Amino acid sequence: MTSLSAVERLDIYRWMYRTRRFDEVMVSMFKQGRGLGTCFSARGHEAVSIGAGWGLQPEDFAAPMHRNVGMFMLRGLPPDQLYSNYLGRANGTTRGRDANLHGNGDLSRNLIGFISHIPQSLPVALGAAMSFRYRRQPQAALTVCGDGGSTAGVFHETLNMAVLYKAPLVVVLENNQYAYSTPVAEHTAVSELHLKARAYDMPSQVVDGNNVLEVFKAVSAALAQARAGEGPSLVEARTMRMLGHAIHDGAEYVPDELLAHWEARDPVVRFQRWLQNNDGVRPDELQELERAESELIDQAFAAAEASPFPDPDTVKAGVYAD
Amino acid sequence: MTSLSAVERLDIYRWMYRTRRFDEVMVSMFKQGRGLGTCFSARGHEAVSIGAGWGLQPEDFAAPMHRNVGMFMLRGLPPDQLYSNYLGRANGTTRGRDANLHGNGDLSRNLIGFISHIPQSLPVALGAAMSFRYRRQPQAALTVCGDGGSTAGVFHETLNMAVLYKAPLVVVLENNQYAYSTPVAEHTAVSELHLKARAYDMPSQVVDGNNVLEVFKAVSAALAQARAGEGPSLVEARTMRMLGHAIHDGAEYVPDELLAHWEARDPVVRFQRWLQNNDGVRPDELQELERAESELIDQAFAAAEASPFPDPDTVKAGVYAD
Amino acid sequence: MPTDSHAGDSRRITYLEALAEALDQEMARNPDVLVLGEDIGGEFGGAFKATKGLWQKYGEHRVINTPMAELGFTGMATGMALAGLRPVIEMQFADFISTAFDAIVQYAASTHYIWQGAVPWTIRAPADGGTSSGPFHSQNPEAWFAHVPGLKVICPGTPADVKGLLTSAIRDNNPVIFFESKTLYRSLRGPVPPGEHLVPIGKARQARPGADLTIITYGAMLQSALAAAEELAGEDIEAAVLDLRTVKPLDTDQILESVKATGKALIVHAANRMMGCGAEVAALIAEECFEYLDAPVRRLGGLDTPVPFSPPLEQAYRPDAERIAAAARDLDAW
Amino acid sequence: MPTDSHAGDSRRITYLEALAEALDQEMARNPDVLVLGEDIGGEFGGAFKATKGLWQKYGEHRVINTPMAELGFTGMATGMALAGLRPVIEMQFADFISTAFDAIVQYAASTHYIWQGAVPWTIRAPADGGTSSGPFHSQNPEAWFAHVPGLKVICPGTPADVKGLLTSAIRDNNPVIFFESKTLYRSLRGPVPPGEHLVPIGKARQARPGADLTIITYGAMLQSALAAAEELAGEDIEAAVLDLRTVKPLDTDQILESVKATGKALIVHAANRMMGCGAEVAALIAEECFEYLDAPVRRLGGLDTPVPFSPPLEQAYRPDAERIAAAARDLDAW
Ligand SMILES: Cc1ncc(C[n+]2csc(CCOP(=O)(O)OP(=O)(O)O)c2C)c(N)n1
Ligand SMILES: Cc1ncc(C[n+]2csc(CCOP(=O)(O)OP(=O)(O)O)c2C)c(N)n1
Ligand SMILES: [Mg+2]
Ligand SMILES: [Mg+2]
Repeated sequence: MTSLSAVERLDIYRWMYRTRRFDEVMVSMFKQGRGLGTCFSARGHEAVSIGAGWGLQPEDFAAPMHRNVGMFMLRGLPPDQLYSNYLGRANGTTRGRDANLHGNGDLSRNLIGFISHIPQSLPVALGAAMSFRYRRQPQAALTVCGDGGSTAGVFHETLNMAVLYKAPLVVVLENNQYAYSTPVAEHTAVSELHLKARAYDMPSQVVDGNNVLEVFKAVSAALAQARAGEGPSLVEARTMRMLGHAIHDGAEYVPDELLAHWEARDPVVRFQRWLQNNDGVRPDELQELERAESELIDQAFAAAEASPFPDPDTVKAGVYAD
Repeated sequence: MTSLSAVERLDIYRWMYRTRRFDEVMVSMFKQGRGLGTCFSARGHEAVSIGAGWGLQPEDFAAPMHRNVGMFMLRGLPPDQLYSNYLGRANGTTRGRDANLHGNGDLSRNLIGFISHIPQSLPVALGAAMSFRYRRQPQAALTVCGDGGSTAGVFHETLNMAVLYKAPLVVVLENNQYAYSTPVAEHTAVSELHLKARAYDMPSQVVDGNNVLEVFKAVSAALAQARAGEGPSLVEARTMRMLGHAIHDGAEYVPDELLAHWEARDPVVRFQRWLQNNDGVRPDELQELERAESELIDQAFAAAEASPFPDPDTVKAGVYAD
Repeated sequence: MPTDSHAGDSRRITYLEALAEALDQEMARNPDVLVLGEDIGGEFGGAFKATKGLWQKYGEHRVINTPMAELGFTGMATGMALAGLRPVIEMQFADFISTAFDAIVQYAASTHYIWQGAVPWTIRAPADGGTSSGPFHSQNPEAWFAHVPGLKVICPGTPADVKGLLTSAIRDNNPVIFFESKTLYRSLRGPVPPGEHLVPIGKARQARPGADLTIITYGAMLQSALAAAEELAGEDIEAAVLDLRTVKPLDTDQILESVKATGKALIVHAANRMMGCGAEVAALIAEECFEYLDAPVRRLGGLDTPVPFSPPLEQAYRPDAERIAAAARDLDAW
Repeated sequence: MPTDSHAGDSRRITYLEALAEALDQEMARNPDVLVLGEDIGGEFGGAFKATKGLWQKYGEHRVINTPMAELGFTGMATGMALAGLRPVIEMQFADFISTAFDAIVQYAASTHYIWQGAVPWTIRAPADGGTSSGPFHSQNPEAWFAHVPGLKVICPGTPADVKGLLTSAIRDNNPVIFFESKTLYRSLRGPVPPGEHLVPIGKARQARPGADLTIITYGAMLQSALAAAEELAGEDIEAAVLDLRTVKPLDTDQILESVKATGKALIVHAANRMMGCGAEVAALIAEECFEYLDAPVRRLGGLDTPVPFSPPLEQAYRPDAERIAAAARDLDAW
């Protein structure tokens, strides 16, 4: 489960590249004024989304957040429907009801929707994990929480309960150095974020969030433990938000050196090099893969832009389940 | 500040005894049906309330909770007005508006009212501490939080902010083994409660909550540090809730051995013995003190019972400040 | 306190027994039903003993004791519900439901509209005052939730309804807030069918017919309204009493039908009148019954103050049969 | 978007500039005034830049950046306020005010009634939709708070009022929830007095006279109502527009006076109509103006759904000038 073949590794790269392209096209379209509302760039978070998501089984539950477009796609949400969601179209994942990656839940894919009230998905993912415990199914739930999200009280409540109930939950703490304009040191008192887990006797570790294999290894092991009934754990993945908080934010408050430091560790570029050096993947293979992915993404965006808006007469539909 | 004279020690005992008698009379009156609503016994918590309260200066802020009648009295609330509050009388500390120790705030005594929503006084006490920081006054705020209260999210938010802002706050974690019917091990995942502070790099320590001198020493030192600008800290005081959660609760769920263990460490009896053994306080002195305190308490209860109920025409008064 | 007799069966049990029976029967019927909350684990059975015996019968697997973390455990229940379970959450007191607010009004309420994720949980919230319990153990916070799309809000006023509506709530595929009147827990007995008993959500019940005016109410005030109507009958004033039972969705049909017939409406609830659910009912009547009204629409509710503790103050705060009768006389004389 | 001209001064600034000016002037005037919230520290100046420049001017002492912990920092502000400071809390979006619910509706709201502790804070909450921001960045949650004794709730609709009412809110000795319309932040300009400017809390303003009906509104819907009234004037329908400005306390005198004069009332707000503040206004009118009403009391408000993101859906959700005019015509023809 936690070892990968070369074929899988190349596939991982494909998904990382797809994620990167999805983001690049999204950002440039929003900058051109072709978006709707706002959007949150995932640039720099590809290794976390794909590395963590790669450890999931279809029966596991996943609760990604607003920068985990890679994990949403990996979970099966088609890029065109995702773009349609950004553009408020009827065929978007939320049928025009919510924006960007918000509300992208899909029970047929064991995918839990994200809402703005951060980190409300944390206890919900715990509940999904508890359903496995309840039904004695050997599965796990994974949720992503930002560094900023970890300052909210419900983080504490969730971790405490997860350990108390020995729930099969894995919390990926995506530490991207900032919560909006606020750097970690200004929102969190503890020296290392993963130490927060110690207040609940929850096992925790830190990984390089820009190294997809390291993320995969740690998260898939944590998931395996959870499925085996050994309880919850937390993986802090250190990475960097490479663009602003949302599309309108120029992030002038981020020091250039910090960005340069992380730019040199770009997760996509890094893994591409790794594949060449270690798996002997050839440049032309990579070029072909990248070309195909770019095309797929461009087509997805074009399809979304060509999709119709929802019919206003449907506005009241679906407030209640039957 | 953290050393005590023999006279002060005897005075500490007087307050502990007063607290004990207040509680005994309250419990027996409620059992006789002469109470109103419910009440929460402080039996066993005398050393925490008086030991922690003794370290406070008048200018400090205090935010005690529902079992800290000793601290409320030490802070200046007269026993008859407290009893009147239990009985819903017009001269009660809340003028009939709230019950038992709820709502006993008094800004003239830098005392912050307690509300049911536990532990809402925690961030409020932090704010009081922040007002000293804002005005550059060398004072501190002290708040008490139960073991149960420490599982609520706002505990996490408050401790994190207190450390971030280096606020002059002291949190006394009154670990009395139970939150209502739920023992600590069933509500909290971490092995030792004070370790929760480590998630915020907040200094913390454990004291014997039934040893008043130990509580005083730790809390007064913590307060002194806070006043000196050295930041917040947490003191876990281990004690035992000797009666049920509230008056109706027989606490059948508490094992007899646990009660026996703590009964042998009764904080009032223990300190009485200590005074005889170490300060040479004579039995007759103690008897006289106890007689006088019992009389004071009996008179306070009688005065409360003789006090009139509020005039219903005043029901709307005071919803808003002018 | 007067009793209710709308169910056809002669076995009379308390409001609290009726709700415990619904919980037990639904847990027996459907293994996906579970209960969770503070102090409900072990032998204790919760602050009001509504879950007493369930732990012994169904095990800790299905009776989950929680820490004091309302926001977290309500969110957890949402996750369980999304995964197809049917958690019944016990708030220790309805007053503490505000601590779980985000998980309810933001996450659970919006999920089906946004991504078609059904959240079939029920929150049982022991509400209501009149018992000298003070501002934080006496609240009736239904208006907050009735304003929120995606929720259903129930306030039963009789033992039969508490059983029948709790059963329906547990089987409903949406988040349901179920406000019990703890004032009625042990004080009100009534006939309750022993077997499976379902009362539809969103349907009011005419608790008493009457041609002169309509008293529209719910929860514990139903009993006060019935007492008032009884008294009025002795004065030849025939007040119809309509028990809403559910405040979201409102049974607009029955409200309008009754008021159109009587031409006069008096709305009564124990919650703060200001911006309370009664305002919506009054606004509905003002909009839809204009040509039928023979008098102003009147409302009685709690004062715009916290619920005070001391008996004389709380009596001044809370509507009662006497004040209902006085308002009805006034309307009748219009 | 139409502009407002009720202030006597000719300098025209935006709604956002007006509120930033009030903050700055109050901080300059009173050293006890401070601001706190997410991302307001340093040079950043907050999500909407309402606090931009304050950190440089007043220092980090008085401009406190907070973690994402609304419950904790609102409670903290309560403690500061009890100690005599006057914190102005910025919720990043009004939608997140539910996260701080307990600290507001339980602790801060009840404190003065129970133990005479005054809590002079103000929460600034950027509310409102109509901008394709989706269900969690478009809410108008004033009804929750208007139901709570001890709070004051303000919803200004013009630049002059946002300045004058924010100034009054900061000086008020009670917890005040100040719902700004972020829809108007940069889109609405109007005359605003440059110096000290106070608008009393709890007083409505007749924004337009008219004899045929009264449109009662607040917040961004004021502009839509004025646009509708302008259109109606061309059809010889003279609609008075009453801007409530404050929803708690309500200016009942002006509401009743205007409706008694026109005999017809249309209430409009962007928040969910169901159990919204308009229901209380309608209920008040139904109770107090019975003999004056020439038509049913009508309400327009948001649908009973989350605020949808996609423009055609949000347009269907939200009242606008056209729908206001249509409802007014209907009332006029009654
Ligand atoms: C309860 C709540 N308060 C405020 C916000 C506004 N907000 C959206 S994202 C964000 C920062 C989140 O930081 P982090 O959790 O580190 O995630 P990141 O954006 O860095 O990926 C804030 C403050 C929110 N969504 N929810
Ligand atoms: C938010 C909230 N939920 C539930 C309660 C009900 N309640 C009152 S006291 C209590 C237990 C408190 O335990 P702890 O904090 O350990 O204090 P103790 O009573 O043991 O002194 C509970 C659950 C409450 N007051 N507030
Ligand atoms: Mg971050
Ligand atoms: Mg305890």
